[in-house]
Amino acid sequence: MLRKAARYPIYIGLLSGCAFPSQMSAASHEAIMDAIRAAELSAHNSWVLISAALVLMMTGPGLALFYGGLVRKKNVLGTMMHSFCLMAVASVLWAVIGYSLAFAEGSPLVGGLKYALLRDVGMEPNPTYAAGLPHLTFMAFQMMFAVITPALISGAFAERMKFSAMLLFMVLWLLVVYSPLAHMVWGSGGLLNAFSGGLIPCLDFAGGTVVHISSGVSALVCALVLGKRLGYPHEPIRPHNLPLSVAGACLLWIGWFGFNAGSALSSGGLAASAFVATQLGAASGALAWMLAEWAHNKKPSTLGAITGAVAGLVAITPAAGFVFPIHGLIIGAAAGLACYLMVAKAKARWGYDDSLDAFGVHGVGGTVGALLTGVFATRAVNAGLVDPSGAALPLGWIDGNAVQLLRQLFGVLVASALAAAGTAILLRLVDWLVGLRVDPEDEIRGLDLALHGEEAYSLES
Amino acid sequence: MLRKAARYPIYIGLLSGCAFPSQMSAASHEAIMDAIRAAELSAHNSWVLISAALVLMMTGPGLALFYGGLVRKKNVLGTMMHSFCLMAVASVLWAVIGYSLAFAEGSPLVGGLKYALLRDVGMEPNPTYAAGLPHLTFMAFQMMFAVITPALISGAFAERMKFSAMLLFMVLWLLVVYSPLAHMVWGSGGLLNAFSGGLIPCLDFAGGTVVHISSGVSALVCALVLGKRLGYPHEPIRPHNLPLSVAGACLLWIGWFGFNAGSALSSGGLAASAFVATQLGAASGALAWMLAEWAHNKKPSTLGAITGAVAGLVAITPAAGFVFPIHGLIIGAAAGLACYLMVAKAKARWGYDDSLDAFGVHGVGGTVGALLTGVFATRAVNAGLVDPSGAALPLGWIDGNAVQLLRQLFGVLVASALAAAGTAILLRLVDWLVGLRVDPEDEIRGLDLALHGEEAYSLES
Amino acid sequence: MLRKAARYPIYIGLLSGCAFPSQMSAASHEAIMDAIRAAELSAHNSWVLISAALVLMMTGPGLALFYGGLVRKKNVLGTMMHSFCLMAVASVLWAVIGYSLAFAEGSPLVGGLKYALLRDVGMEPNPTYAAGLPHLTFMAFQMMFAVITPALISGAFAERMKFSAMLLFMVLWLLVVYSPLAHMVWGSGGLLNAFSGGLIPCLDFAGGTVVHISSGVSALVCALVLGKRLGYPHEPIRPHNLPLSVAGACLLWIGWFGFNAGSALSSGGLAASAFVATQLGAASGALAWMLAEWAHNKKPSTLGAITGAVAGLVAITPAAGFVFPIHGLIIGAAAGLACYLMVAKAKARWGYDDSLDAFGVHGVGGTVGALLTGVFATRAVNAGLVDPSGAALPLGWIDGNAVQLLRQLFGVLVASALAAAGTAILLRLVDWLVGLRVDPEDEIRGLDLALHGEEAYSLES
Amino acid sequence: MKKIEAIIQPFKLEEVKQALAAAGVGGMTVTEVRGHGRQKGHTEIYRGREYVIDLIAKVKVEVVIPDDRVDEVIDAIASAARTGRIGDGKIFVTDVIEAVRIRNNERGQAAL
Amino acid sequence: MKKIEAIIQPFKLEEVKQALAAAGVGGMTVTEVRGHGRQKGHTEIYRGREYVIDLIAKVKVEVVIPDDRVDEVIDAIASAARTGRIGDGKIFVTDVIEAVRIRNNERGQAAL
Amino acid sequence: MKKIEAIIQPFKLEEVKQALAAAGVGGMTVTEVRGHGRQKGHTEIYRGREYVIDLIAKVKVEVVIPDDRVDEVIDAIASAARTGRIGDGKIFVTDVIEAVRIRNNERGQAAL
Ligand SMILES: Nc1ncnc2c1ncn2[C@@H]1O[C@H](COP(=O)(O)OP(=O)(O)O)[C@@H](O)[C@H]1O
Ligand SMILES: Nc1ncnc2c1ncn2[C@@H]1O[C@H](COP(=O)(O)OP(=O)(O)O)[C@@H](O)[C@H]1O
Ligand SMILES: Nc1ncnc2c1ncn2[C@@H]1O[C@H](COP(=O)(O)OP(=O)(O)O)[C@@H](O)[C@H]1O
Repeated sequence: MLRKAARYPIYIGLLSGCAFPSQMSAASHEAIMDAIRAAELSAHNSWVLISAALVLMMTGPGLALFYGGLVRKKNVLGTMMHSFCLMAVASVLWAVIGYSLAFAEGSPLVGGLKYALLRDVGMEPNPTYAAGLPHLTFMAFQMMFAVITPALISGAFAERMKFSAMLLFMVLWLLVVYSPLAHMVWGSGGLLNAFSGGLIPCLDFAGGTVVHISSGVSALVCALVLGKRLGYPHEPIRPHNLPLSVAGACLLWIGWFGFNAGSALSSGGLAASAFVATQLGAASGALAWMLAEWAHNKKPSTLGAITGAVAGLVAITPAAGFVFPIHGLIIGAAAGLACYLMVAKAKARWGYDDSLDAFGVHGVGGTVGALLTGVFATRAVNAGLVDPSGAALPLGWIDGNAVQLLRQLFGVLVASALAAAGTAILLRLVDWLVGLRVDPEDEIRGLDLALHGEEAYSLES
Repeated sequence: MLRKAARYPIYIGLLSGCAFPSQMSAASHEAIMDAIRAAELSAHNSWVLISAALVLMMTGPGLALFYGGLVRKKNVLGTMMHSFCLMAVASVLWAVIGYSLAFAEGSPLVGGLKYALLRDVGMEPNPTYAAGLPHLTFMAFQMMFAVITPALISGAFAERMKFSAMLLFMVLWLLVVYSPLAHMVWGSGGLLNAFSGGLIPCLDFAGGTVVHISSGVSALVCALVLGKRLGYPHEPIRPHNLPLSVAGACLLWIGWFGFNAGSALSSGGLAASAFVATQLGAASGALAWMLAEWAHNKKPSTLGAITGAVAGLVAITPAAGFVFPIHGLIIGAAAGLACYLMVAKAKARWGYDDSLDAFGVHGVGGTVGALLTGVFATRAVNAGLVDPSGAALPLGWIDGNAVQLLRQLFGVLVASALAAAGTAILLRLVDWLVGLRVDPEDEIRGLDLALHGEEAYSLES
Repeated sequence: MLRKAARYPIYIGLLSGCAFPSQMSAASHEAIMDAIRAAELSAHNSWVLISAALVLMMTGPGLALFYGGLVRKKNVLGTMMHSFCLMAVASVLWAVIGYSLAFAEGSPLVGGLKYALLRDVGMEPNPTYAAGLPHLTFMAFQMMFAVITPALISGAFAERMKFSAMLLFMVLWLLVVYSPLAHMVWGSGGLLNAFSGGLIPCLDFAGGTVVHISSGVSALVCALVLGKRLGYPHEPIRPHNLPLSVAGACLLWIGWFGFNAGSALSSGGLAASAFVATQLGAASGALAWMLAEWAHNKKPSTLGAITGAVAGLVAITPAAGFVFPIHGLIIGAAAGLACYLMVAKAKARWGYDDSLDAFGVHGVGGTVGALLTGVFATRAVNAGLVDPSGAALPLGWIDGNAVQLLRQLFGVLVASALAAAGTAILLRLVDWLVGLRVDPEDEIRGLDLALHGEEAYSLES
Repeated sequence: MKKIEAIIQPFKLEEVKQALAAAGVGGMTVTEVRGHGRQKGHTEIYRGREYVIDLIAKVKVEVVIPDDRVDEVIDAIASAARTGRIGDGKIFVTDVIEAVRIRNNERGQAAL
Repeated sequence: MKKIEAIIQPFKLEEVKQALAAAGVGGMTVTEVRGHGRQKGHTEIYRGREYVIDLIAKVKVEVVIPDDRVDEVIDAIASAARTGRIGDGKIFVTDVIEAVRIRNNERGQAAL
Repeated sequence: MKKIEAIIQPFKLEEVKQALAAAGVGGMTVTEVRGHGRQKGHTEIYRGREYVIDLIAKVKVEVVIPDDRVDEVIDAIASAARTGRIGDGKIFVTDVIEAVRIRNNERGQAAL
């Protein structure tokens, strides 16, 4: 504290430099403009910093509780460790190299090494990405996305993967799948970047493809490669602590405001619009799943309601800053239904063991969201895509740009293909290096004891 | 991301339009003022958006954990589902029609249909309500209030109400009780709106009447109409998981900063003042309850301390932006004591079964707060009420305006009457339509299994 | 709501006073500057208010869950009550007198009484401390530090201290140790205040000495004076609910962004830089502990990972706003290792019973952080320390100012000495007044029943 | 001495305790158990996957009593625990050879 | 009547239940217990402090059956629960003097 | 063989375990139970409502041993568990007809 002098580095000097002239000079006008820009930056920065914190909260405690409550008692710490360790590992990796691979200038497929070790990533804005924010803020916000995406995958192989294999796989996955994909969709000059002359311009406001499709599809591959848990599906494998999962789902919901409304990278009207769309997507996703379940099983379950909310949130993610908020109701409901059918009906038929339905919710919900973004995106909400004359271009089908739906589909396919291929190869590699699965005996004892030497609960008096 | 062009829709054009004239023209001055207003809006919006997220966090996970921990193990999911489903249902209802009924122009008793389906609710400010915020932000902030208010009621009928009846009742209650009351107190032209020429000008900064008295009184009616839980009061009905309740109470406390300081609808000094008043109200409420219990029972309980904090928070709600923060100590302590006496002494004598003391805490605390607002409100803190000449009018008794106390009482009575009558009628209706209470057998098995087909914990190894 | 007129108390009048002159007058220029300052203030205030809320969230639910999960089932409520009651007690004490003793003008050792009962602490900035924030906001932010610091200590005497003794001790400790130390380091004219002409200028960005060394050293004294828990160390005393502790650690992590980045007292680039340093400190602390443990015990534990993250956060606290964010990796890793060695190796040898390792983590981590701040602090990040000509002075060793390391050591020693002596004397006093430890019988039954008359869990069906 | 072991519905515990107190039985030990007999169990569905939960929560009440009180105590428990529906539970009786009060080493019936 | 009390590994419960059902045993009571015999336990380390956890989670299955079915039921349980490794558990048999079905007061073997 | 069933105070479990180990008893099974005897229970107050909690947390220790070790084992447990105050608990002894080691089907005393 008492860093007074450091607090307003930009404008205080400028302001105090003006000698209150009776005629405002050009210099003074510039000084005023700089002061305003500094105020504006502080306002946006306040929102994006808290948004970054919210996105980290999604992983821990959000996802850690959500996933932790869904596994059996003997695996709860092993499961929470996936999320927690990724908070540590992905952050370090992102600062060291990941951010650079995603956002430094490079090819249409991957970034460069310019920002490795946060070189040149400082308090000044990076005009390429977020001209109104400190570069460090943009980097930090993106860091939190690089944390949660692999953590989402971990739901697929919960209760059976080696800890060492998990760590190694995730480090490789972030380098080989995530950073390139983030570059393609959001990086300057990226293949799919609608706002930067990408070959196939896709709309992805906050990470439908980069985060959810990539994690969902990778999750499916993990589930297939690792195989089923012992005893699945004939033995009862029930959630051990649903109240924790409800708490986790709520924190995911709250944190998602940072994810989506924070992706406006500013705190004006666009953030507000994305915020409301997010809320309505979550709400209608929860209701859709609950009602579907009520109709099918006679009982609306708590697990269904919270899963539906997450499905709705996933689907609204790519759309949040492009669509009228009220359309969040449609997008959320569609995702709630589609994910319900996948998780509760199709999965059972196909028989793979995606422990916590990372594919069923993030893969399917992300795809629904990406496609419906192509339908509902409108320049009335986001006039960010302009022609050379500066006029806003139409975005989605309701804007008269039906072809966008195809582009969105293409984006889904590229992301899926990269995620599937990358995951499959990396899993083979990791299997060869350290082995993917724990011993059957360890699986029976539970990961908490076998891998971490701990028990989650010691409730005896 | 990369929605650069969309990010500063208002001011960037304006700023770059100025050609740095040596003499500042009127147009350029206007441009500067617009730029400043945009910066100011972004600053406020950042605060109110995060406040909205905090208020939602009060319901989930806050209230879900607080209430969920207090019931028996067999009802924890059924109880958490009340809060969680209201996050979904009330949000959708609010966007579809509720917001309009509360805030669109209408009569002194209820709003109109203008804003149904969020028509005309966009990124531009609505000058009537929050000239410095996107209209969507104001709507979203209010949405979170419409979520938590019915969720608070659910404490009264926990462990025995049908899920279908709960949903139906809450939808009707939001339309028939909540939206009209919000309109009367906060809506333009509302009957009790001190700032908009209401017939009986009441002071309610953040929802003492609209949220707490309405939910508290409705809760009492619910408890009376539904009757006692089987076995109450002779069988032990203890909280099943107090650590969850402590966590929930803490999250309520944190979220309440959004509730109260966010109600400044701006991030200047008034928000700071309301923030501190909130903290001191919570703190002294907790201490008052704890000390009263310590004196009476020889032991200060955890449940008492957290309940006292909530009581203090409830009471400071209507006062937060009108009183000197230090007076929060008096208001919180008064509420802590009054609620303690009601919950621990009077209730036992009267014998109704308000499962989680929604009336004892929110009804009583809200009334204490509404009245003490009439005592302590002062224009030295909030100069928002002005006479035609623009001079600030005195607010409460300490300002020399003793009659305000009577007006506050009137507000309490109107809110109570509307809540009581509305709830009583709606419960009869819902009872007739789907029945209010679960079968005794289901009540014995517990709502989790009977209504939702789940068990909260499956802790066997 | 509808406190429109009150919302922009400062600038609206000013702006509307300008008659759009074709030549901008000095008055008009001033009006513009005031308007910009108001916008800037709102932006910073938005960030510091939410930061204050985040810091409170660290204590509850953060620390309450973290500590609560680590004790035995019979003591969980007693442990959570420490944190929760300090949220209440320290807040009231701070408003009544503590803030004044720390921040009102006084001697180099302690402040005065000017701000007692929040007199003169209002919406206007206090130019001495945070010229860009409402004085109430600065006070509130500092209040949350006064809440968490004693709560951290409580980990040392968990499971055996009387509740009354705890309360009495903490009230005295805040007055005798905390407020004076805060004054010395951050108060105007304080002995160690680098930015205010302190005799021995120390660098402590967000509370390495004031919060962590003071609480850590006091914790050690508490552990020594109170003696070991019955049965320690030969009986198994295991954490009863590690998932709660993981959730608590995550909330500590998230809240720490408010602690460190909020300590910029503004929302510009410095906040962003401190934010990223915090994240990297936490991440590398977690990894360092985990890897050390993996190497020593063959298994990386969940408890180790979360403890390491906290150690990293502690160490980055004094450094956050002075060092390049990437150096957070080094500082966090050093703390993770040092704390691991203390807690897992040295402590067992020395045999004191610091129940939850408040000293091992906060005392050791705080010392590591304070010293490394002397190494890595650089004016390239924080140019707040200036010579009379206004040129930024070098800060740490890498800036060419190696002597700072000695000053930091001196700061550590002063803080340690004050904490140790103050705690030792106060504990004797409290022991004499009410007795420090519960009866052995009560210790065996557990504090929850013995002191609070409650049981945490009642999980029987 | 005999040990009466009654497996009852959890919500009947309060009534059984009162019946035992009324019958003057001073000591008892209660354990949370799960069981099934004629009672079918129920179905739980988690994300579409159905689990038949056939072990249902029950409470086991154990009382050790002098031989001559067996019938009386069985009757007290049974009538307090009875609802007449499947799931009411069972009572088993076994022989106890010796009883010791740890506090003072009293033996036999005096220890009960 | 006899009571068969089997202490088994928790993950074998499902198989034992099926074996009992196959053997036509209608009722059973299951309790979470902890125990040790030949099995050593394991070490847990919390912040450097080692705890030897020698009581390991087990499940106790109790079935009361007519005298003539004892061997058959023991075999059913034992073969379902066996892995051949230390920790598989034990079976104990005791005498039951009387059984009562609470629902309708049936007694003896008819109550099983 | 005999089964010794001791209901003790939870915080005495560690000492009883050590006493049994010292007495060379190799196997034991432990269950969390609640009970009351002479011990009164305590009052808990939740928001002004008083509940008398008369079932107090105890631990049940079961060991099956050869007939000739009964007295010795009772003594070992009783002296380890004794504080001399109400609530110390009880020990009950019953007959065990047969014991089986599931792992290798050993029977009788050899299985203990
Ligand atoms: N043969 C048995 N052996 C052990 N426990 C039994 C046996 N039969 C029933 N039980 C226990 O008694 C409980 C109630 O039995 P149930 O068959 O449901 O009662 P009822 O036959 O009166 O309807 C079961 O849940 C189980 O715990
Ligand atoms: N003498 C005994 N008395 C009571 N329970 C026993 C005894 N011996 C073993 N047990 C129970 O049986 C379980 C399995 O015993 P263990 O010795 O591990 O099996 P095994 O000898 O087949 O390897 C133990 O955990 C304990 O609960
Ligand atoms: N007659 C009994 N039948 C079954 N269990 C009993 C009986 N008497 C006591 N117990 C068990 O023993 C425990 C200790 O008994 P208690 O009467 O408190 O001991 P003491 O008589 O030595 O003070 C009780 O909590 C209960 O679990």
